Amino acid sequence: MDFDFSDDQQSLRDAVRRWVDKGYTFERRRGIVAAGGFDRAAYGELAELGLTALTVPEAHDGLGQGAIDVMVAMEELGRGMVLEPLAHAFIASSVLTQYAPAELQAAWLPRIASGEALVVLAQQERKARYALQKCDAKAAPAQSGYALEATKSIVPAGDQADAYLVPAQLDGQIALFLVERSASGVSAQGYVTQDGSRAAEVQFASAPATLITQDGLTALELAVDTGIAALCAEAVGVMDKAVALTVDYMNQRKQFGVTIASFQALRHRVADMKMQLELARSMSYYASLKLTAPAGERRTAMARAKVQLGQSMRYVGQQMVQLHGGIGVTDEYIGSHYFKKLTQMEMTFGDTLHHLGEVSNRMQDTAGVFA
Amino acid sequence: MDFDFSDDQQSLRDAVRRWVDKGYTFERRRGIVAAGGFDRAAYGELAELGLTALTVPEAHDGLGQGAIDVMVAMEELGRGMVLEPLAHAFIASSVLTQYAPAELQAAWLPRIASGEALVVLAQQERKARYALQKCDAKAAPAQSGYALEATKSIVPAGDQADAYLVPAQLDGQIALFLVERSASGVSAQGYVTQDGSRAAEVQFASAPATLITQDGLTALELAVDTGIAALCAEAVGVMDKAVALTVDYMNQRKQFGVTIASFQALRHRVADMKMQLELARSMSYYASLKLTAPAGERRTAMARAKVQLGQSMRYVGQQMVQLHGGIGVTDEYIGSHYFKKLTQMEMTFGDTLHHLGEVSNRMQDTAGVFA
Amino acid sequence: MDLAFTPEEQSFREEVRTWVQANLPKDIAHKVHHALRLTRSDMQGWAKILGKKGWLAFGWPKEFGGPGWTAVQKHLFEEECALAGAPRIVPFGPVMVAPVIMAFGNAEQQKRFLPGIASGEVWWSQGYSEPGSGSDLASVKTRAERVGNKYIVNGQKTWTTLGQYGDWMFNLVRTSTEGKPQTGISFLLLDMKSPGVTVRPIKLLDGECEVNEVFFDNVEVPAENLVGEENKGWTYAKHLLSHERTNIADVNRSKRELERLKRIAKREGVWDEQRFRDQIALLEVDIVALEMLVLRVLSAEKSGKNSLDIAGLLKIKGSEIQQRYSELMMLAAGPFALPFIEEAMQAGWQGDFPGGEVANAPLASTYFNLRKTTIYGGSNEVQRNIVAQTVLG
Amino acid sequence: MDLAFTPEEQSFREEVRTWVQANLPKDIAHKVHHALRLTRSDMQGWAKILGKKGWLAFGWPKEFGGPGWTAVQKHLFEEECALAGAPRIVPFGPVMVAPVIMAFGNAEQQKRFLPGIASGEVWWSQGYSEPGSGSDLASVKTRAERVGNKYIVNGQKTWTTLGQYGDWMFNLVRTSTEGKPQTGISFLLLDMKSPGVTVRPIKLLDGECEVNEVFFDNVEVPAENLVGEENKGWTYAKHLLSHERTNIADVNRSKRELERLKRIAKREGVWDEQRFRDQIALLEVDIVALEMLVLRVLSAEKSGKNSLDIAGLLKIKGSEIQQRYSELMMLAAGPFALPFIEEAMQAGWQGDFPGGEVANAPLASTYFNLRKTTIYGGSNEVQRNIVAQTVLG
Repeated sequence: MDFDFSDDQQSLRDAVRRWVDKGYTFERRRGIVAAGGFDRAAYGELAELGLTALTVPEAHDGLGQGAIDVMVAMEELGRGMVLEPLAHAFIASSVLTQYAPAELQAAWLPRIASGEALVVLAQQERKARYALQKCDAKAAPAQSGYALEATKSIVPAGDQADAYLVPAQLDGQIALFLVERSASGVSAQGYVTQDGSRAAEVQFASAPATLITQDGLTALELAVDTGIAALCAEAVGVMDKAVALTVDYMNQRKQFGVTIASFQALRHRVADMKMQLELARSMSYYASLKLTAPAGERRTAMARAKVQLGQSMRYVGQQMVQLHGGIGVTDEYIGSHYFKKLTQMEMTFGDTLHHLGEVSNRMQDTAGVFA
Repeated sequence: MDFDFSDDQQSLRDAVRRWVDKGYTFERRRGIVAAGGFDRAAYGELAELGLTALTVPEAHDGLGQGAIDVMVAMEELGRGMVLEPLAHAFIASSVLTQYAPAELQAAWLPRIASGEALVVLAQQERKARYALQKCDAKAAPAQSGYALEATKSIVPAGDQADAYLVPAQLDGQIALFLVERSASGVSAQGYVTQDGSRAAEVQFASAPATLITQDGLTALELAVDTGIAALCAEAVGVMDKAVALTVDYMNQRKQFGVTIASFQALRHRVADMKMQLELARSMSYYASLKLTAPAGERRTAMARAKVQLGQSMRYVGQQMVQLHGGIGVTDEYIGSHYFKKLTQMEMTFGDTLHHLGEVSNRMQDTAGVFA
Repeated sequence: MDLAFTPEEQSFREEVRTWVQANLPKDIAHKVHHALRLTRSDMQGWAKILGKKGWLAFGWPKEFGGPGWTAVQKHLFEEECALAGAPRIVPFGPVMVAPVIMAFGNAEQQKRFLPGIASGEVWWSQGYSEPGSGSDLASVKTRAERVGNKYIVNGQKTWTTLGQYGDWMFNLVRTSTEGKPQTGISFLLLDMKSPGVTVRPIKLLDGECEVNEVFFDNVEVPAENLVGEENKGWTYAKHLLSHERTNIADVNRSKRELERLKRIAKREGVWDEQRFRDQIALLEVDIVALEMLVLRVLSAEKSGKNSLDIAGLLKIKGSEIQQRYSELMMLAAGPFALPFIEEAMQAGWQGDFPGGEVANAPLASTYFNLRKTTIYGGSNEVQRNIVAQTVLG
Repeated sequence: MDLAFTPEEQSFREEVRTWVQANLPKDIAHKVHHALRLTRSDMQGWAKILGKKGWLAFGWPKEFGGPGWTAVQKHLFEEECALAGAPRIVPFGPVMVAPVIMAFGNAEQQKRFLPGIASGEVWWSQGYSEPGSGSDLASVKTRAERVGNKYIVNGQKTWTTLGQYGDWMFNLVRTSTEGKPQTGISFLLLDMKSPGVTVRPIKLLDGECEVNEVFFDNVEVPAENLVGEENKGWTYAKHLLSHERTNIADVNRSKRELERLKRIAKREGVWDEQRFRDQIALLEVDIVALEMLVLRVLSAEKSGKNSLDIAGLLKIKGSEIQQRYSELMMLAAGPFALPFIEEAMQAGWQGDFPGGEVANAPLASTYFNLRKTTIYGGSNEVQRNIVAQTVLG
């Protein structure tokens, strides 16, 4: 039982933080949002930092690191509200490594590691909401491989990505496929989302698809759980910064002749924000540490983590705005962007009520970190 | 649309408040609790005040008043945490008036009005929790009337009452019966409950019973709704006093050289208590005003009211204790008794989650006071 | 005690309903019912329709050209407008400055300004808050220096709602720095087309420009535009704030939005999920409780028997409910509330909204926008201070 | 980073578990698992068993006869005791006064007092709070006047937990009224059998007498019972309070009670009701999050690399969780939590409990009793002040 970071992890954190502070300023970010919410150059810089390679096996030109390294990196990206969907590199790497045939791994993992290929999970369907087992997409055997009929929504950087991981029905069960964006029959319509990042509606009309695994639901669950752990870490970074901004503002803003940090009712609100932040950080550790547990235990852990994170994100985000007063609802002020980011994250990979249902359904007689 | 009280109602309020302040002091109440939680003499005094006769029709020696008069009386009794279950007089009077055959009305209503007969609802069964339609009690035709087999729990003043209103299965549906405590086969085991009032387990072994109505579930719903409206009003009285006690204490107790009423974090808590009190008072009015509405509308209104009251009672009770600190958890201090009273009331006639379920199941497209 | 409105009140409601149905433009109601963005001409158009009928000044006494309605009539009028999908009446003219002019302005000012307010022709803005002066209004710094028969105004106002459309503006300005901060404030009416006035819209987190900064650089204001006495403006300001709180609970609008929430929940498939539905049920209880609270206040005003000093409670609960319904709407749509497509929040957009349901387009923006409700009009923290003061002393 | 305990830590846990299973009297564990009332001999009996093993002083360093365990070992020991149903160790001796005597007492005092504490033979009470001095400890008024080689003590302490069983008592007393309130306080050890000591049990809202008032009427205390220097007691008091917060989160006990809550929910038929079950699920998340927070503190203590100054958070969240599980237990039983039958809270009662389930007897009393947890040990309001201070300055 040890929650210290290794020296390497500390170096990783320092490197990412430096890049965020100097290389991904709020001004640059604002420019990226205005230009559509995704910047391939910035994604390239993440690759240069080694982040896209972090969890790719060394055999495929990756760094072969684990969930804690991901956590460290995502926390720091969260502090800067980095828009580029790095989490999907971890998702693709873990799914391909664990489920894809060797030749598919060899074809894609090195390119994911180098940042050359951005592969994203394209899973959301209109009727599914947060249920992974609801899937209308259909695959059928075709000349070489499979042909896919599907409409997937809110696909991160969906019109910028190079390929998609796509769940679809095959022989009465969900299988998982890889589809290239450049393939015939693929069309993507991009837009900006509430937090300023990019997403797209992606249509697959008889699109040629490569089978990753017929055990698609299991792979999809791993994909989403990898995403949840990364999101939890990212959220901790976002909240850490949100609390710091609030503290700074309260110690500077004066009303009635004193700083608003002197009002006890507001001070207690800040204490509660700190509580939510530290509970969230604890559950982010928990999520990353449980990512390698057996599937059932892992799924329970992710649901618990997302319930805590969801509550924390909502409280911290709303209170940050409230404690700032008018300035907190302006576009000009950075704080409102942290609030929007937290709002969107609560609704990503299943919201709080969804995961509460998961926890509720999965409850056992005993419970605790080790149960 | 008018929420003013009539002069008669104001006089009623004054009379009951006078009696509570002078005739039902905390010391007297403490004595009644120690002696078992019910005092027939005190019940007689309620009768002398005309309260037991309040809703009994004039034709049966009652005062023929309505729900608002009941509300006024119950608010005042709540302020003094009066233990004697007056609400059951209103329950019995409304059920008998609306459902009982004429001769049964003539036999019981005058005695209820005079306070001579205490008739209580004996409805709770072990497996039913708050569901009115769950009923294992059984009735069968007997020589004169019916014979009843039942075990009813937590019957208010159950070993002191003169008769019970008892739901039981008859011919595949719930019917409602009147059973006298002195009848053969009736045995009651009394005890004190958490709020200091008296209750009993009542066994009916082939007990002779008089049929009130075969439409027992409908009558039972009216009984419980009458109880809910009375309870809401009583709770407003309890909370009104609880807030006043807290305010007094905070303006007197000093810590760090100042009264604790000067701490902003605590002041905001008091503002929230006041909020809960006024929302509760509003919904108590609503409950009493809707008691004569058609059954469906009435049931929805009572569920809504109980959800608000339940939330308010919990918040006001818990905060009262917390804002008092140590003294708030002592038996000696009156405040802790208000807290216990509020706790028990939340679990009477269905708790907050139960009624939330009712509201949830009954939702329509539009909602509001008049919908 | 009686829950029902009187027959007179009910027929009044019928009259309003019939008239609103006949006169509220359908396209405007459509925008309101779908939380689409309203233009200046939507808002002013409806104001002028009301003005023509004499109902824009619905809260005014007869002597000043208002209908002289009772508190209940005003409530019923506002409820019918809200449920029909009428835009909120922009309050700065008819609801805020007009009562001050009636109470403290001279006959000349009343004659000059009130007709334009009542007709909806003249758009008024509010000049209260300043960058350093939000909850602490008495600390206003914008200076007005008397030079001859003019005031020379320098300084800055902010959070001026819809100020980009303003013709006139009422301002709290500092005319003296002696004594307590409250004593040196004056109440000045200012033509926004005067030289030296600059309006800079502030983009809010939902992408809209709903508020503004207004800068004054040696703006000349004729002394005849001073309301009441110099340095007594604080008194008038408080009078205004007490009027600002009329209908602050906004329960009628919340009732309408609860209906919309239920439609969204059905469309998005969460109406039948107990876990989500319970959240709606809790909100429904909140709204009914708030409505009862509002009705109690109306009844007290009507009879004059009991005074109910609970404006703070109405503000707190009303704003929390607004935030909650917008949050639940967004959560109901979930992923499909995430695309931010500005054009999709305009009426008549013909594009493909992700998932195919364009009605989801404004949900997140509305949620973001309504965070303001616990901040403006006296933040909920200030309201709790006030409530605590009345309870604890 | 690693979630697993080391093999050494795991075998330590096994050792503790085996020993506790073999040595914890079954009747005592039964009472704890069912929240039945514990007698003095239950509590002291278990203390003496631990004392014999050398584990009552489980937090002490080896030099004073403790086992010299690491923070993780202490945690594991407490977890195993809690899960097995051991009574809470009464902390006033081994956890509170002993560290003060070790740090600030002289060799004579250490030799005289520590063995009786470690063995469980001597029952200690706490004399901190006074009627006018709860959250504001520095305002203590109980006077100790030095007369020759004695102190004459006059005054009153209150909220003295289990003081009715006390042999000795440690006290904050005022030995000077000069300077700041903090500077005139001394730390005095007092034999409760001294003439002039009166203990009056205070009945609490759940009907039990768990705390006491203690009155001092010219009580003579030998000067040798002064710990450290006169007027420096405030420093020692703060040292003690920092120890009081060890295990303040009480998460092990909450894990045990969560299991009990689930059993109650199943028995009462609400386990399969989604609406109720969700409440348990929320609590389960809270408990896991709190446990992770505790483990983070342990890890930081272990490595010494990161200090985690979050005692206040542990106290706030831990106490809120205790209140919540007891509330849910009571709500699960609903009507059948309402009978107040004192005898039914004693082990071995043979009467008929309403509804037939005697395990419901203590549920409401426990809920009432645990309201204290957000008040004592530094109220949660004081804790929030402290947390805010560390965050905001």
